Amino acid sequence: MENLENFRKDTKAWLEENCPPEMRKPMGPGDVVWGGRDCKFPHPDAKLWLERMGEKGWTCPTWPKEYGGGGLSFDENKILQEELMAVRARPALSSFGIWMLGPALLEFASEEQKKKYIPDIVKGKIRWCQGYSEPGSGSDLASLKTKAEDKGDHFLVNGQKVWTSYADDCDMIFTLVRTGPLEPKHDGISFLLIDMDQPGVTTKPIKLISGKSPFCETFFDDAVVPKENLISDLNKGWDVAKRLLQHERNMIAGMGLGGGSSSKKKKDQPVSSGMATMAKTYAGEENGKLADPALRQKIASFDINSHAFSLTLKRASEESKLSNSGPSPASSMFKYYGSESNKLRYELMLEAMGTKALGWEGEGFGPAELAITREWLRTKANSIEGGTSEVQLNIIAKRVLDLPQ
Amino acid sequence: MENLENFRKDTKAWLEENCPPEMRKPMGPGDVVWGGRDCKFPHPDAKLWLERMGEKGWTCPTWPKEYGGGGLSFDENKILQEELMAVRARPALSSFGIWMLGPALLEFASEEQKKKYIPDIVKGKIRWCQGYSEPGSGSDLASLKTKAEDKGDHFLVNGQKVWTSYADDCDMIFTLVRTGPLEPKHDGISFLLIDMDQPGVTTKPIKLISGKSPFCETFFDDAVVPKENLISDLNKGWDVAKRLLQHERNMIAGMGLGGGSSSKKKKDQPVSSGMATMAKTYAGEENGKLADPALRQKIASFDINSHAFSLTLKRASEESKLSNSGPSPASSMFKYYGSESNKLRYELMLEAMGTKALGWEGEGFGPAELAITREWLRTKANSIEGGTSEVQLNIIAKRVLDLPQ
Amino acid sequence: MSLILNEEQIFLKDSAKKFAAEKTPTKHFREIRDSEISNCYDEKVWSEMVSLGWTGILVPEEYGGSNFGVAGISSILEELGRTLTPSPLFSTAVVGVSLIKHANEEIKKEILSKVVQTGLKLSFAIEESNRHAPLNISCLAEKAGEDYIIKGEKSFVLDGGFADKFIVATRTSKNPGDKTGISLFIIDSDSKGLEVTPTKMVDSRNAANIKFNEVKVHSSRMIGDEGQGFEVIESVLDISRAAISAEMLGGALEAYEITIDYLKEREQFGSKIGSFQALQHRAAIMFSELELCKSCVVESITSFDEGGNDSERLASLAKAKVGEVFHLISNESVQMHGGVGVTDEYDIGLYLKRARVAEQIFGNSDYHKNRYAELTGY
Amino acid sequence: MSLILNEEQIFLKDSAKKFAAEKTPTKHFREIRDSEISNCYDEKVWSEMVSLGWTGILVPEEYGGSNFGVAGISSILEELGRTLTPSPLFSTAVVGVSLIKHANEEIKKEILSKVVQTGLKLSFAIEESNRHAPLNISCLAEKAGEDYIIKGEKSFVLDGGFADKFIVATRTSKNPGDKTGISLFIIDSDSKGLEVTPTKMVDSRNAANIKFNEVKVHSSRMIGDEGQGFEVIESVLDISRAAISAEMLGGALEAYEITIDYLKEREQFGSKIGSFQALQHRAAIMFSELELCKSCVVESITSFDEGGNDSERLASLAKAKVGEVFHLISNESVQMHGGVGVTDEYDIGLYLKRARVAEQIFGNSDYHKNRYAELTGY
Repeated sequence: MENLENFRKDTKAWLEENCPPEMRKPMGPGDVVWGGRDCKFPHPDAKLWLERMGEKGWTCPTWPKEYGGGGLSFDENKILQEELMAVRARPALSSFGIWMLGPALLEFASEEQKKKYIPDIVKGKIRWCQGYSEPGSGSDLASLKTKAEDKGDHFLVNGQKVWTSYADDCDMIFTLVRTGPLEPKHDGISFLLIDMDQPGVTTKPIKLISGKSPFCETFFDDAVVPKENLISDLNKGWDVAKRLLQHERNMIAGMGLGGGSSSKKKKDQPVSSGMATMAKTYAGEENGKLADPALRQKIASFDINSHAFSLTLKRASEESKLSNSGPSPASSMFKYYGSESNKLRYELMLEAMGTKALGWEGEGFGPAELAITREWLRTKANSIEGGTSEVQLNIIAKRVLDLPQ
Repeated sequence: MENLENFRKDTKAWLEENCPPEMRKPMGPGDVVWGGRDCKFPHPDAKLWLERMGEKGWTCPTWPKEYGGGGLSFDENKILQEELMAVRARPALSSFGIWMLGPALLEFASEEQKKKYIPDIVKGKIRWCQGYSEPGSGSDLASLKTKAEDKGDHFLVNGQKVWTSYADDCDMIFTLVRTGPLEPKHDGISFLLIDMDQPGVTTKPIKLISGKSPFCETFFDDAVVPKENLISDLNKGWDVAKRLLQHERNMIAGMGLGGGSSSKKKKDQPVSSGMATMAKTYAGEENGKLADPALRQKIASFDINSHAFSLTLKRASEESKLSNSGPSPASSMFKYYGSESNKLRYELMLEAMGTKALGWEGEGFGPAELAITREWLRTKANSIEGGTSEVQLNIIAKRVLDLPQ
Repeated sequence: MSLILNEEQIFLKDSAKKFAAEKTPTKHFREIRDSEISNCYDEKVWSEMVSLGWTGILVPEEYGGSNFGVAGISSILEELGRTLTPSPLFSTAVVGVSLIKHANEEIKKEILSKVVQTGLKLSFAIEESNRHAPLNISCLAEKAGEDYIIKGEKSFVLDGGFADKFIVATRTSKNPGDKTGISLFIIDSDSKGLEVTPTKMVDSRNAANIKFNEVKVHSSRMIGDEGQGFEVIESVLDISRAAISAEMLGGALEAYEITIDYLKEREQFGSKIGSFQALQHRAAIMFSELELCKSCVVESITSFDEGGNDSERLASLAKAKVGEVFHLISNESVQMHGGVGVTDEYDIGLYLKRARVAEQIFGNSDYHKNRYAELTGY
Repeated sequence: MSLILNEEQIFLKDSAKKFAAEKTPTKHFREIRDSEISNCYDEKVWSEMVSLGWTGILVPEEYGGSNFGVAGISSILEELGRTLTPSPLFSTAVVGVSLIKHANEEIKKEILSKVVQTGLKLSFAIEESNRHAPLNISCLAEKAGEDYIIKGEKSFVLDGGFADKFIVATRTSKNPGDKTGISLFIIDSDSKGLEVTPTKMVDSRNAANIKFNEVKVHSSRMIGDEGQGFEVIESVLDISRAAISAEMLGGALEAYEITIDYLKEREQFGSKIGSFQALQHRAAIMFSELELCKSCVVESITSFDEGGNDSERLASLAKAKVGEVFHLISNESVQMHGGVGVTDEYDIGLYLKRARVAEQIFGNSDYHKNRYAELTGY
């Protein structure tokens, strides 16, 4: 404990000295630092901040020091996060390398590969995107067809990926490719890192119903990939994929939590419901009650479920701490419920706002109103991306309920 | 048309003379005449009425005269029904023989069989029950196991049927039995008529969650059945069964129609909703509105759907008249929606009545209240009997939507 | 009430189906949407609709129309709804014409004949808040000699961005919420003081916000009697609700059929996804709900022409039911399409957008459930 | 608020689970139901509960109780709810004891010790209409010297048919609907003028209708101050709502588990019916909803013991949510059982019946949604 107190003191002091004033201001949407070879910094201080944090490995605080990580313990990291919060420091780096690839490399890559790739992730030198889904393989990811042909010292990759976020701005892509037979489909898949700075790789943005999106299609046309870019064994990529998908599911499940849930009652403070407050603005109130009784009932149902859901996430985390277990198949329930709940949240907002929620662009609507409309459309993808709701229900039935197949 | 007017005149006169006064009074629950060898008549006039109607064949007005039916045309029968209604005549006979077996015999039986069985159905001499389902075969009716062994001039039947209505009061049972192999399961089924007045046939009433019921289990233990009791060809009973099931489905679909639907607006009459009127009694009203806004909204939804559903039945019948087609696979939709709607009707009544709907028997509740509670429980079987809702949805998906299997 | 269309109505429906297939498939909607035309309708297509006589379907023969009735125009709208055909047909030929029919002889002669012959475009300015509330009218019309001076604002004015004439619901007496004291005026779109701000909706249609900066209108341009506008409004709204329900039914049917086709075609895990029982049951439920919608719509649209005395209630019933089902179908359709369902490339998302806008036109489902309950006496 | 039970609570839950398995499986419930005992509880089982100390769990140690808290007794009720154990435990040890705890020292000493030691049975007479309305009290208590004379009627008095003592909510001033003017009295079941009519409910439990024909009660038998009863009532009701939610959760979990087992075992069309995807998805949704219920219940029952300041809202949340889910599960369970599900022979229908009665105890789901919204300020 004494050590931890020292760590807190040191951290405080370091941040005081090294976190630039500009980096303590609230972030705008354009202020995210994604790293990469051609990294664009919104401000010179952002560059400084990334360099300093990267140097200490604090962009990835708990990763091993030998690969450039911070090497912090669980408790130390908790302190670091608290102190970062205390000075309202912006994240120095946002990166799919940190969120997705890094943990997979730490678990599955060779020593040489770890040395080569992880430090660059920590420092934000390379911007990564993920290439799993293909036009023909949505829920049935393992039916993927992008092919990597063995050409002696390299693979020749041909095929197409979809839903590759920010692919048009990325340096490298981590992909699942087929190196073996189509059947049994899980056995012929490999996990490959591909440099996108070559003529054989091209990207095309995907327009969504909500408008522009960070998603792209990525095409491989005789893309050349050195053999040493294979992670784990040949044809063993599905193990890596499963781990990554589970991780992704947990991330997305969290989305069901924001906004609409009624806040916890604080001593002597009135309780409130974000959704209801908003609804009152648009639908009016009578004697303190939301004027539209049908809408009021729906919001109460939503708030109750939303509260129950976040409570369940909390309970699951308390229980898993207690039993020291990793993510359970019940994470499918969180993915399912969280994304369905988020869709419902926006449907209710639309209902509350009436015609004010029907704008696309231009005059007549406030920016917040237009943003809600776009986000409403965006939420329709929540129950599809990272495994559809149907797939989650299948998983629950199979793995949790143990129903016959 | 002149003939029809004559027919109306004659019918009117005949009814005037032959329908006994007692038979023009409203019926109580014990007043149904089921016929049979030991037929119990609630009143001597009921016997007279059955004899007279049976003599004319008007218990089965459209069946051929040669088998004792009335031999009436579609239009003549319409007139007969109108005139029966006009004098408020009670049905002379209620019978599964009329509703189910008769039409099947007319379509599938031999000339000899028709002569033997149909006149007795018309006159109510034999009381029939149906024996399809077995404990092991619910939705999967064709997997039935009750076995009829060929013993030369007769079959020996062993096995068990469930859901045989009124079996303990019936004379004969029409059954599906296995006379061939278990696989392919549809090919080894025969349609057999079994006399229940023999030691090899016993029955046991089934108690439901709603209390006593007309349903029984019926056991066959070396029951003897003469060969001539086989209807249609050996192992061809499934064709008969399919026709009977379709018929049953249509009958049950109609149940979604009663009670709760709001009545049609008549000129200068206020419109009304039976459910809402009842709800007002129990939940109160404020300024003419049902006091509980959540309940009010639910009842409005129910009334709207209920109206739309009966309208759809009507539209389907208009359309089928137009195209001169028989019952379509869409009858599954009526069975599905009708039974689900009826369940919902009773759930809403329960909700409206609050604790008044929670009685089982004895003091503290009105007879109508107790009846609603029992009927609420009884409706739970609506979406199971005559093909579950799940089976109906399967049929719609397959036959109407033509989705891949 | 007939639940089956008559020959005339079937003919109109078939013509519209053919028209939509040839002239306005969803590609047509996309082209307009992605063009610089902010009006979201195509002049050429509009002219063709006019020359087919569609703008005159509710117009009595003496003014050059065919008087084919609400069921006629609604059947057309149902087919056009299938391909999301953008046009001022609903605003002009249903809402506008129905309003003008309550005006005096002179106005009818003038305006109805132009609607029939030249496709004069009408638009109804009624809403003032973010939800349908036909009684809550505070837009003021003050008498000044032979004129009225209109002050106030209107929003969600359908097709208001390019209308030739507006019919405006104003208050000439009493307070917002009162059934009397509402008067209707016809205003030219180039009137002085009229400030029209077109808005671009999520379904890429056009609606407008309108400001009346002391717009002067002659008292002869009033529809019906002063203060008696509400009765006209309610009867026109009911016709319009029935007609828009038909359009929504068309959209829902098309979205459903596109999805059923997709279920038959898309493979996952080595099978067509339409063979998965969970999707089959959801599809079968959609089928059932649509059957109910068809019945409600046909009953509602024929009730006006057959002089039924329950049209208000049937209109609310249809709008409530179809609104809910289009909502369900549009959500289910996108979900069943999976990833491609949320891309702009596929049509299915367009129905999702249209469903939500149409849902709000002249009262959403909850509004009409409430109204249905009121009209039924509870 | 802890979302995990502590060791003590887990111990109580485990004991109750064992008790229910050994002494009160559903067979026990059936035996009582089908016997001539109209009371619907078994004296011997009740004695055993008393000797296990369950009636004293909410009783402070000074009166012989264990003070193990709301979470403790609720955990027991959850397990007893699984086997539909009929007993006066809820009425006595939760509702009754919580009410008596607000009485004066003398009463507490007298009654609480008897509850703990001899299983004295208490029952709360509050409802007067067919739906929960704790403010609508018109049962009158008029002062007459040292006594009060009670006139009026009560209904749906849980376990009222065999209670030893009633706690009655009466009006001593003001009008029905007023928060003040309500007073609570303790009445012996053999009081003169007390007319108890037991009613037999659909779940085979006992409730009673009670008539007070000028029942005389001494003023010393009042709980708390005159006219201040409502605050006591609300706080006791919230504890009771949380506890009954736990019982309902137990019933829902058991019905769900019975059904999942049935899905794994029953064959149709040559496959286990649990392999049909449509049923799998519905089962997975039931699982998800039950996970949410578990969280609500544990939060609500621990909030009282941990001195949370949001207990009212959490109690309404739990009752609303669990009520809805038990409703869903009981319907789905019967349907998934098919034909046997509607026979009396199978247990599953018993849960359907219990679900509807429990739903109505101290406010159904809509009542609590409404209350939740009010407490949240909308």
